[in-house]
This record gives sequence, C-alpha cells and structure tokens, in this order.
Amino acid sequence: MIEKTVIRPAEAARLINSGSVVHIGGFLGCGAPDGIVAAICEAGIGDLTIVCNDTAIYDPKTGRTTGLAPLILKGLVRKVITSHIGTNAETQRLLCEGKIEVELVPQGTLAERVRAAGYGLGGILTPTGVGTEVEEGKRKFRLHGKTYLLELPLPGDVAIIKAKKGDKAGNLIYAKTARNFNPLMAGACSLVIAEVEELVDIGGLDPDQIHTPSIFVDYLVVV
Amino acid sequence: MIEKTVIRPAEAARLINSGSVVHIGGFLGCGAPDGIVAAICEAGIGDLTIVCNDTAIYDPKTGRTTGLAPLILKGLVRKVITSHIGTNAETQRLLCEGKIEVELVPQGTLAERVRAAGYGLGGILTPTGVGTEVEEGKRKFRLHGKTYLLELPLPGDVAIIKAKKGDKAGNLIYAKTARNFNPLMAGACSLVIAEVEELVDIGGLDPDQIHTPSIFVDYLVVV
Amino acid sequence: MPDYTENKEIIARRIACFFTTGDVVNLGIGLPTLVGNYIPENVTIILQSENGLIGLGPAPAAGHEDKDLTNAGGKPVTILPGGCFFDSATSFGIIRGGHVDYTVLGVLEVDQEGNLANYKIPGKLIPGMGGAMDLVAGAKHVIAATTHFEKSGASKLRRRCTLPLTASHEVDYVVTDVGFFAVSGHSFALKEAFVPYTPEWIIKHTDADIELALDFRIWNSPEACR
Amino acid sequence: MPDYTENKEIIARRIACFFTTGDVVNLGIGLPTLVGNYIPENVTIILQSENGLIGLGPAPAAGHEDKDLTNAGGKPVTILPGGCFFDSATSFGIIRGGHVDYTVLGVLEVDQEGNLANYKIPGKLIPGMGGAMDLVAGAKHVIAATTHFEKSGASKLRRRCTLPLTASHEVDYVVTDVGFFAVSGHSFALKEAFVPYTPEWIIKHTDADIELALDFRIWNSPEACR
Repeated sequence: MIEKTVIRPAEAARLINSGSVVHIGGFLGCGAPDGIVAAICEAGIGDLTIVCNDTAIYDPKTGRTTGLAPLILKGLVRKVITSHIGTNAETQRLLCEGKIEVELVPQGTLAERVRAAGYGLGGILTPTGVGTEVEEGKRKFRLHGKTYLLELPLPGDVAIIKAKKGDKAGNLIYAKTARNFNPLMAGACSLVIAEVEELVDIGGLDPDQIHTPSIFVDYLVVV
Repeated sequence: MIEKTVIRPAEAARLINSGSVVHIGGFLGCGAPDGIVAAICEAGIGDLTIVCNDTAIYDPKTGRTTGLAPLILKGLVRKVITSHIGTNAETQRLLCEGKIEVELVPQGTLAERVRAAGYGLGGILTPTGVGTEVEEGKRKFRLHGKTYLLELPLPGDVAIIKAKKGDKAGNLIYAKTARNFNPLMAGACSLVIAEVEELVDIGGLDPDQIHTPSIFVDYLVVV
Repeated sequence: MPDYTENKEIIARRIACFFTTGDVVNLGIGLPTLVGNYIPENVTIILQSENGLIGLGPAPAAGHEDKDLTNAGGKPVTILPGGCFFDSATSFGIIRGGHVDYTVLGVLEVDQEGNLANYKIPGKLIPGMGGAMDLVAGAKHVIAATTHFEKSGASKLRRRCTLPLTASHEVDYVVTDVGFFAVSGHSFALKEAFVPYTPEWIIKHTDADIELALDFRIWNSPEACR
Repeated sequence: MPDYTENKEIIARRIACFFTTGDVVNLGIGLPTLVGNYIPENVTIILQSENGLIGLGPAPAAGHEDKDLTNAGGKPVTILPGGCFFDSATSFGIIRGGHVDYTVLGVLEVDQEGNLANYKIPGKLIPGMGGAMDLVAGAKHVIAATTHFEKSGASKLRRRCTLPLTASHEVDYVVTDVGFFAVSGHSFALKEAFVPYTPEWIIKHTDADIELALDFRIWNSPEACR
C-alpha cells in the first residue's frame, strides 16, 4: 500500500484556493478538523463556499467558537450550504446584512447529496421537504402513492475532515459521534485532507473496522 | 437495550411464509446464512422471490453448493432478482426451461435499490445500464451532460443474513468480504433474521465497530 | 392571556406515556429532551440521536465529558451498553426509512391539517431545519410538543400555519400543557384534557377547529401512564 | 483461422504496463486476473475487488484459506496490509464514483464505437452482468482484454456488437494478443502491433475499421514496460 504525504496544517491551507468549494466534517464542531480550519484562517483564504452540516457554534457573549465558526467570523465565507445556522450568531447576522449566502438543506438530504456526489449517482429521490420551501424549483415525482423530490449531487473541490486514527496509507477510523459527515465528505471532493489525532503504520488498523478507505484520502495532518 | 429472541434455524424457517420476498446476504455463498437456508429447504417453504447478489454456486459435476443454491435445487424459488447466475448451473437450466423467472440487475444498482428500500428513498439515478437492455422501461434523465436511469427501491418481506459476531441486542459485525450485501438486506425488510457465529452479551461489542445497528434485527440464530 | 400557567413538565410527562418497550424514539432539542426524564420504569425505549447514535444515555458526570460524544444539540452525552455509532447518511437512512417509531419535536406553529412550522421566521430568525424535516417526513409517528400559548397569548395550534412549513400533513399528535390532540384530517381531535383544563376552556382559547375524540378523557398527570 | 496462436500471457503482460504507482485497479474474473502477475516491480497498484475489498493480495497458501475472504469469483484470496473491507453499496459507490482508475474486463464482443458485450448470449448462456455494467460505467479507464479471435476464427473486435451490450460507448482501450487499440470515436486506433503481427495483418484479419494511431509502434513483449 502506498504512503500518503503527512503535512502541517499550514501546508494543508496552501492546497486550498480562494473561491473553492470546501466540504468540512463535523456536527456543531464535534468531529471538525480544527487544526486545518485554524490554518485556513491564518492564511486568510477567502471567498469560500462551505458545505457542512452546520456553521458550528459561536457565542457572542463568551466568544467561544467550535468547528468552522472561525471561518465565518473572519469573513472568509461567501456562501454556506448547510442544514443549520442557529448556533452561530454571526452567520445569522451576516445573513440579515446580506453579507453571506445561505442555502438551507435538510440534514438527511445534505448527507445523501454529498454521498451521491462521491458515489457517482445522478441524484436521489427523497420525501423530505415535500410541501415546504425546500421543494421550490425541484422536480417532483409521484411513485407508489408517495411524493418525492429529486435532489442532486453536491460535489466539492476540497474536503477537510477529522478522524481519531489514521494509518499512513490514509485509512481512517472515527470516534463516536465525531464520525457524522466526515466519511461522506471524503468521497465527494477531488482533494481530501484528513486531520488525525493518532497516526499508525500501515497494517496497524483492523481492515474490518476502517470507516474511510485509504483511496479517498490525499494528505494527512497529525494534530 | 432490549434483548432479541434467539431461535433455532427451524424456528426461523417457520417465520417465513411461502410466496414471500426474501432478501439473502452473501456473495457466491461467502457470508450467506447457510443454517437458515438449510432449514428453509428442510421445511420446504416455496414459491419464494429471492433477492440476492447471485444464485451462489452449484457445480453439477461435484454436487457442491454454496449459499442459497440449495433453495434453487429444491425448486423453492419462483423468481430471483440478482446480478449473476453464472455459477449455478441449475438456475441457468431452470431459466432455459421457463421454470424460474430471473430479473438481472447490475450489482451496484442492486445494492443501491436495496439500500433505498431500507433508507426511505424513492429511487436513485445511476449511469449504470444506460444504452443496454437494463434501461428498458425505465425513465431516463439527462443531467449535467450525463444520462442516468431512475432505479426504484427493492423492499422485501424477510431478510436472512449472516454475521460473524452479534450481541444479544442484535448489533452485528461482519467479517472481511462476508459483509457484502448483508447490512443492506437488513434495512430493506420488515422481518430480519440474523445468523451469527458468535453471540456476546450486550456491551460486548465496540459501538464504533458495529456494522448493523440492533434496531434492524428481529431474531438471532446462533450456528 | 387566559387563566393559564405554562407547564413544560406535564407535556414531557404525557409524551413519556406514549411509548412501549422497544420503541425507537428521537427527542428533539429543548422541550422534547425533557421527555427522557419521565419514561415509566417498566418501559425501555431506545433513543436515537440524528448526529449518529442509537442508545443515547444520560449526560455524563461533570469532568467525564467526551469531546467525541455529543447529542444533536452539541451537548455531552453518554451511550448505553448495546448502543452504536454511525455516519450521517446511515443516521438519516434510519430516520427516513421508518426505523424510528416516534419523533418528538418542538413547534413554532402547528395546524389542524398536521402541518408543522418550526425552523424559520422570515426576516427574524432563521436557524434552519437541521434534521427536523427528515424526522417529520420519516418517523412512523410524529408528536409535536409545545406549550399551548405563545408569550403573547395566541395559541400555537392554528387553523393554518403562517410560517414556512417544516413538513406538510405529517404531524400525528400534538401534546401541549392543556391537552393531547390527534390530527384527524381537517381538525384537531381532543383526546385528553389535562386537569384543571376543560374541553370547553381549551376550545374557547384555541384558534383552531377542535372536536372531542370518541375516546376523550380527562388526564391527571400525577396518575401514572395507563 | 489465420496464422495465429492464442496467447493470453501477452495480453496480461501488455495491460500490466498501463499502470503507475497508486492506481486503483479492478481486474475481472478470468483473463484479466492474470494481469496481476505481471505488474512491474517498481510499480505499486491497489487492487479493488467489487465484492468488498481494497488491497487484494495473492491467493493464500494451501490450507490457509479463509471462508470469509474471497474475491469476486468466490476464490480464496488474501488482503495486503493497509487494505480494508466494506459493504456492496460502498464498493459500488467507489466504482461508480470514479475512484477506480482502471477496470479490466473480459469480452464476448467489443466494437469500434466502444460498445462492450460480455454478459449474455440470448437463449444460450446468461450468466448475468454481475458488477461489469457498473465497472464499465464508473471506472475512469476501461480496458477490454481478449484474445483477438474466437475459436471459429472470427475477430472479437467488431464494427458493431451483435450481442446485448454491457455498456454503450464506454470502452477506452482493447488489448488482444495481436495488438493494443484505442477507441477513437468511430474506429479502432491501432497503437501497437505485437511482434510478430504487422498492422497489415491485423487490419486484414479484423472485422472492424482500424486506423494506425499517430503514435503507432511495434511492441515486443519480452521488453519491459516503457
């Protein structure tokens, strides 16, 4: 098996171009690639379109942030495609001021759209969102007495994801609820950078227990 | 967590009605629920529609069978929905004699159709089969310069699957390539019977390493 | 405002009586989470959390939080023995596929046709739907959990929702702090009035069409689930 | 039958020269499997097997077979360190999603428009497509591997396939035991003639339109991959 290049967070940030579509793992910050996010902020790479479950947590009272929230605070994000922005007061504020574009996607639909992008599907039919604003502009199908929306794949330029353990080939294992969108993001983007807490030699992970196969991962960052 | 009932193979067979749609795990017999298959043969439950990757192996010279092949040999199968029958000479023979109906489905499409049934999707769009006999009677879509077929969910009445390890709640872990269609079949059927080689107490499996969550499984058979 | 005292506990207590052992239940953030505190001792339900786990346990003791183990609200939680973790596609496959028996959600508005609005107040508050749209579309039974009135005194049960919908015609039951309602097509069927509220009082103070259910009864929360 | 001796080894040897280190490759059952024997020592490819593994290794020593570890042909195999297992939906997600660089498949017929037939001879033999349709539709590069002639002497390269298609316009390269062809829209582009066959001989004995590629060359198998 081939070893992937291990890089520092700052090098990871340099692989990302301004204006990119960046898929970021994490759920309210749990399982987010914090080290790479910080490096992107440091490098000031902007005009980004972010695909993520949510815009993580920013509490203006305490200043506490999680996950990708610093990207929003630093004004590096032009658009987010996400299911939830309610725990990041800054996303809400920028949206009201017209300074950020927000495309709200139901969480399960977001998961399937990202998966479809990685798995070569042209789309999926979901009942979610029928009879709501989500159906606007989408094709509807009536099958076996139920109505479905056609939802399209959501591919990206770069995925930055976070795993508990990786091996040097790029196989990844996630911990607990920090798994969430990470394995899905890995499939959907042409460049995948994985931040891992623990890096082991090839052969050090049980092949039955690997959540993301090595072939999806291009670079490793150890934090 | 609630314990599932552990039953003998013969009891599993009695839960299956003649004429049922039965999803069976396994790939050429690897990872197939051999004990339950034998019990169905013994009980003579017939007129079955089988959904399985293939009709497993039957070599008329040696008489060797794997997986669900004995069901075919005993004439219990009315129809198979499958990607491959080439390693079971009896399926081929029955087909030529008009004694069995065979719906051939590309393997990846079969996997997605079964997954869609379990996961509440109304269908998926796949490029597989465009320009072949597989596209006959199906809706075609042209999206972003590529053509896709709409493939519909494939639900069943009963899934019989095979795992390496299970806990008494019904959580399952598969071994190596014996995983294949097993986790997919578990989602798609209203009754799920899992044959396991090793049964451990609740709490005996690592929750990060479970391939099929307990809630999909109704009964356990230990072989 | 009518003669009424907000009582979230009674809502949680009543909803906790819906379940039987083995039910898979998703409890939304906020009020619905309280339901977990009142499950009868002889009933064992399985809690699903849409961020990727089955077998949700209680909050950890202080100092035992695990940064990799949170609920859908981002709060530290635990997992019970026999629970398991999975990714978001699997989590919503479980939800959309009808493998969750009950979803309990909070409400901005709910109407007599079973429509629910709980994710957006245009121009004012746009948190987003998160997993709510999938939960409401996918779960076998949808329970809306809400105080009966807004701070303004208006009832949250409506003839027709005015806010953007989370789901159309998907709500099965509404439990408020005055009663338990089933959605029966084009009106609310009042199945239970909670002591001290009477059907007459409830009908008078609710801006929706309410009929008494055939099996209507008075429910007195201190009594156990029956 | 023209003056020709079937030579499966040269097909496998030539295809083995396609790859560079890191390529993810799926080798079909039969002839394509032989390709694995001839990968140059300085090239490391990653073999994917559609029944659910990456990192396919050689056959196990006798007595070391594992009933839970087989290839897509049901034969015992091994897994290399750094390999991993997954279910069939993931396996075909990898394939359909373009994460496999090369798929090498056997052939009943292949035509100059890139159509491939290899799963069905109506009324005679219907093994089924297995994973072939997904592999051909999904892999980045599709290599058809076949002896140049049927037993009858007819060339397997055709103007137009007559059998039911496995895929339409998806084949990129055809490697036979007489030469290596690229599909260039509406004809085969002969990129290499394998010693001792000449372009003239190949064109004469093939029932399809063949043009010489601009970079046509003679390939002599004993030479290493260049």
